[in-house]
Amino acid sequence: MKHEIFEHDIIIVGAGGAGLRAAIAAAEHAEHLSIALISKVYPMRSHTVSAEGGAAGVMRDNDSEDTHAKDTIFGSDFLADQDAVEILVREAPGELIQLEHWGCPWSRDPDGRISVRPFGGMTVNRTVFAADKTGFHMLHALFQTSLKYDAIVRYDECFVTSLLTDDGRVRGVTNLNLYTGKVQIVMAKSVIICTGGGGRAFPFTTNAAIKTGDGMALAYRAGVGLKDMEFVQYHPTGLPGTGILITEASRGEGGWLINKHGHRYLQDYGLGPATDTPTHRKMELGPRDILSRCHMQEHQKGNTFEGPYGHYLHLDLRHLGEELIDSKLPFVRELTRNYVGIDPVVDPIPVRPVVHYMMGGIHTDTDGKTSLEGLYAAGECACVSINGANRLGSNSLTELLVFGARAGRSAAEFALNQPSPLKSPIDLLAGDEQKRLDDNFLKKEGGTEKVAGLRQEMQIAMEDGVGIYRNEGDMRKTCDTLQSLRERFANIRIEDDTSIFNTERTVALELDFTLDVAETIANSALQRTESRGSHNRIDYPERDDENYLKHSLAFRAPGGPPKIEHFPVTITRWEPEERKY
Amino acid sequence: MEKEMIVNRPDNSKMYHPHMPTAWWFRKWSYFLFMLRELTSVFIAVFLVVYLFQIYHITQGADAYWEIAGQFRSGGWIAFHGVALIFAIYHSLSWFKTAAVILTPRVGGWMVPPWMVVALHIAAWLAASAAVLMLYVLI
Amino acid sequence: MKKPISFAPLWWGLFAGGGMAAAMLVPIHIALTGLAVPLGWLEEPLWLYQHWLVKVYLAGLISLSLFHCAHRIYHPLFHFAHRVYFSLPSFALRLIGRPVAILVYGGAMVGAASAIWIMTR
Amino acid sequence: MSEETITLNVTRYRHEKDRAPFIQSYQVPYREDWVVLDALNHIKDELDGTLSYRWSCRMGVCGSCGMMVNGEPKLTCSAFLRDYRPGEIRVEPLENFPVIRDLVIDMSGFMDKLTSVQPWIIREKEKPVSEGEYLQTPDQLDAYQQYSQCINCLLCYSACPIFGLETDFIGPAAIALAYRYNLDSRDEGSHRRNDVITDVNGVWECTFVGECSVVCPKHVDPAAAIQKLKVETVSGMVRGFLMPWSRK
Repeated sequence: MKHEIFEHDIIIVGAGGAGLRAAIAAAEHAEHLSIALISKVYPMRSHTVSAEGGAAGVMRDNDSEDTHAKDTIFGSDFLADQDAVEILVREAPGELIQLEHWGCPWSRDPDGRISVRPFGGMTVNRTVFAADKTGFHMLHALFQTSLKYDAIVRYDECFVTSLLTDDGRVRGVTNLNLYTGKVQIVMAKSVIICTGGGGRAFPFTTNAAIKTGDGMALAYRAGVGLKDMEFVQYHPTGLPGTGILITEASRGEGGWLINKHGHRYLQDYGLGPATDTPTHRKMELGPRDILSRCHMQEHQKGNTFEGPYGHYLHLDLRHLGEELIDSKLPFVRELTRNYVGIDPVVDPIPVRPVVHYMMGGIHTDTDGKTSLEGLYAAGECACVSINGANRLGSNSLTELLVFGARAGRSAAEFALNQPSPLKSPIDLLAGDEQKRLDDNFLKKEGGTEKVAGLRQEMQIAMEDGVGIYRNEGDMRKTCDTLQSLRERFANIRIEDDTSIFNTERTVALELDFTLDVAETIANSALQRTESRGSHNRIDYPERDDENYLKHSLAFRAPGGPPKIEHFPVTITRWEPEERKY
Repeated sequence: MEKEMIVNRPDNSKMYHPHMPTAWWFRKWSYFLFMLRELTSVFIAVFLVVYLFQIYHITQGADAYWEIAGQFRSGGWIAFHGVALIFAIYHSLSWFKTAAVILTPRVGGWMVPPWMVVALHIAAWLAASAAVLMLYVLI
Repeated sequence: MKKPISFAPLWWGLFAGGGMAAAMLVPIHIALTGLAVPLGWLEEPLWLYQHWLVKVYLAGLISLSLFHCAHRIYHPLFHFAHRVYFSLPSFALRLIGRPVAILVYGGAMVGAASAIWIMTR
Repeated sequence: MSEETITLNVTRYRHEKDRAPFIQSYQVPYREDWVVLDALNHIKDELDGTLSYRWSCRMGVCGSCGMMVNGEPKLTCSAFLRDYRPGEIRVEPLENFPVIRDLVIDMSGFMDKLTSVQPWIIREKEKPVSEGEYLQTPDQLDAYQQYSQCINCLLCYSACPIFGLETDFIGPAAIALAYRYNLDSRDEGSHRRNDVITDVNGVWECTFVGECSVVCPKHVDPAAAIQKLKVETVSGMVRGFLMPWSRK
């Protein structure tokens, strides 16, 4: 069977914020580069669209790069690489202004300057925003801007199933064209992975259905290490049941968290005093990891409400008034009206912590480069790392801009200096991949395992073992469960034998990827015998800088759980100290 | 020639291509109202041609007018004008509603709400109609 | 390459102007000329029609309104009816569209011209 | 708890198997807080894995899950079962589009139209990033903000009979987006965009049925954008005729 083979200079897998930013950066870096932008969904469906609060950057005279860096490093519980953070804070303002030049409708001050708002864990107002649809506006501005570059060629609704490697370097990708069900080969001199995180490994998450960790698994299978995977951020204010995100900006604008006794409980956990107006890094503006833990402790004390979807607390915006809510938080009002049937102007919003973000990801340097020659990564799927053990809200949108652009430029530079890839054995590879997809993921009526059932078991195991609080016993159990799910996965049942837009097949392929990611999370967590940032162990409640001021790196080991290695954190100017707010 | 920016497209021959059903404007009340709105123009056009015919005779002199005036007293013409009037009023109301979509005046920083734009149009309409009526009644 | 001049804005401008004129004034004229006068409630003020201001007013109202009607008959009614009832492919629609457009807008032009001719005699 | 159910009648079409679309019925559990998308996910996970449809964010912002629900274009992630009870629910692919499979429509034509209206900031001269942002007051932002809320869900195309009859019509969302950039105080490219949207297949095709604005889940008003563009074009033409020297 003949397979289509395409050739470009650069392939970008994933067309969300990071992918689009990388594509534009590559297109601007050098003329005549051909850039393939491959995504399993249309670009404007990417999950960047759901980000609400804003993007951090030093925009005002009362702020400084050092303060932004310090806040970020402090928030990361000193696990962030400080050279990467310095690059982030230095390049952030330029990127935010660049996006403004590309039409992003940032909210404005009366004098016409870009507005800034307070955000959790930050000492100064430095979060740039577009009402509370920041991600939506950023994604659409990036996508629409990308349309003007002829060099950017799109493969919409194509599912990348594997990286093609040869001779220690990446050669391209295999692509499942959803419209035909056929495998295509796309070859390039460099590949950038920008596929986002994998929150769908967990049952309650703000993440969209598409966030199944595909890109992380692609790199992992190609032998690249996944860094700091044990650090999974819970966002303290998701809607119970659906997990829909209620932005941190609602607290930045002055919202209160209250328990069932009407008490602003955060003051009981050293985050006080409880002032009426928001104070930086205090109370509701504490970092996400700490706020999520406070919620769980309130639950243990019996201070939470009980609902059909478990315990919840109240986020109270009523005192902010209708006018402020409509101008600064219109999406919060829209979401709560539609999905909970309450109006935040008159009712408190029920919230609980839900999985939101993966600090870990594909191990890259500050240019987005991985250990595999020609392979780059940026955005949530990558780990530079600027987030360390806990990400500060509004740093991720900035990260995807800064490091998306850097990865785009360095992948372009790399591609310029490479000869055209050889394609002789490639058609054979395509045949092999088609056979694998058809044999394992098409019409498997002999199989007995339901994909949805396995997925649910995985999600429950993850919540049980590597949730907000962790301990050795539960984590071991989760690791074992994941191992057995991996075995059972070989026996999945797929009824659909058609090739056009067969989503039963893609759903199974996604779970295949997510299982890999889940395994790295659980196994990385198991080996880190300390508590740091979002990784909180009941059996090791203290931070252990002596042994664990280190990144973990998970490598694939055939037939068994991942192999975990460690290497030191880069420290430039900020010596670790106790993290207290 | 512009470069193709999308590589993969679904195959036209492998898709199902639906057709608008003949009676699509019966499928939704809003579509039906739309078709009624467009139909008003037929009645208005016929009236205008008839009126022009009458005016032609009036300008030929009163005798010429009286010669043709009688036939408009027939039941058929009365019925037509009755229906035409209903359609014309529907045209006016729907037109003012659409005008409120296009005309969004601002007074200072305040946007005049659409219902007020419609109300102003209706007021103007009544005034204009009254003025024409005056010509018939008073003069 | 210079694009051929499009008349679409012209037709639409006349349509919109005529639509407003018709909305404001046609109902009362139907009510008076079509109903009140034939029913004997009022009389046609014949001598008024000799006044130049009235002539200008009527010529303007009738011609503009006719363009409005032409546009509405051409676009939706013709457009939809033909496409739907005879299932014509769009190239055929374009082909017959032109003569029909000439017929409809031409009709409006003839109407407008006769209105002006009648009023200026 | 007695297991209450609700019937979903879903359009199925697989090119390899079916000559034409047909309706398949599914019984799904009824839950007070379920949306149509939850019911579809229940079908896919528990009853019939072969059903295909697009979805992602399930919070009304990614724009993937537009379908016809009881004949109305809806985002299925915000169409609650409780609003259709006790009747049955008919779920069909968005109208006026070719169907790739089941509930998945072909939107590549829309993507071409979107590109054709040049939805990006066009400047005579770009300001370097080092010189900072373009100032834009809240009022200037307000002028176009409403038109920037489009999530490209295509409900408006599905509601537009003109697009159904004339598939080349650039259509509501793309024109509204072009208008959004025209209104942006930072932009200088409206003449380039207007060349496209006031040409054949542009605004003149629209006869103002107005349904696009009615069905928009984000309260964009594409119908207004199109009519205003018509008025602007006509007044621009009149101006050019009366004052030829003002023409570019």
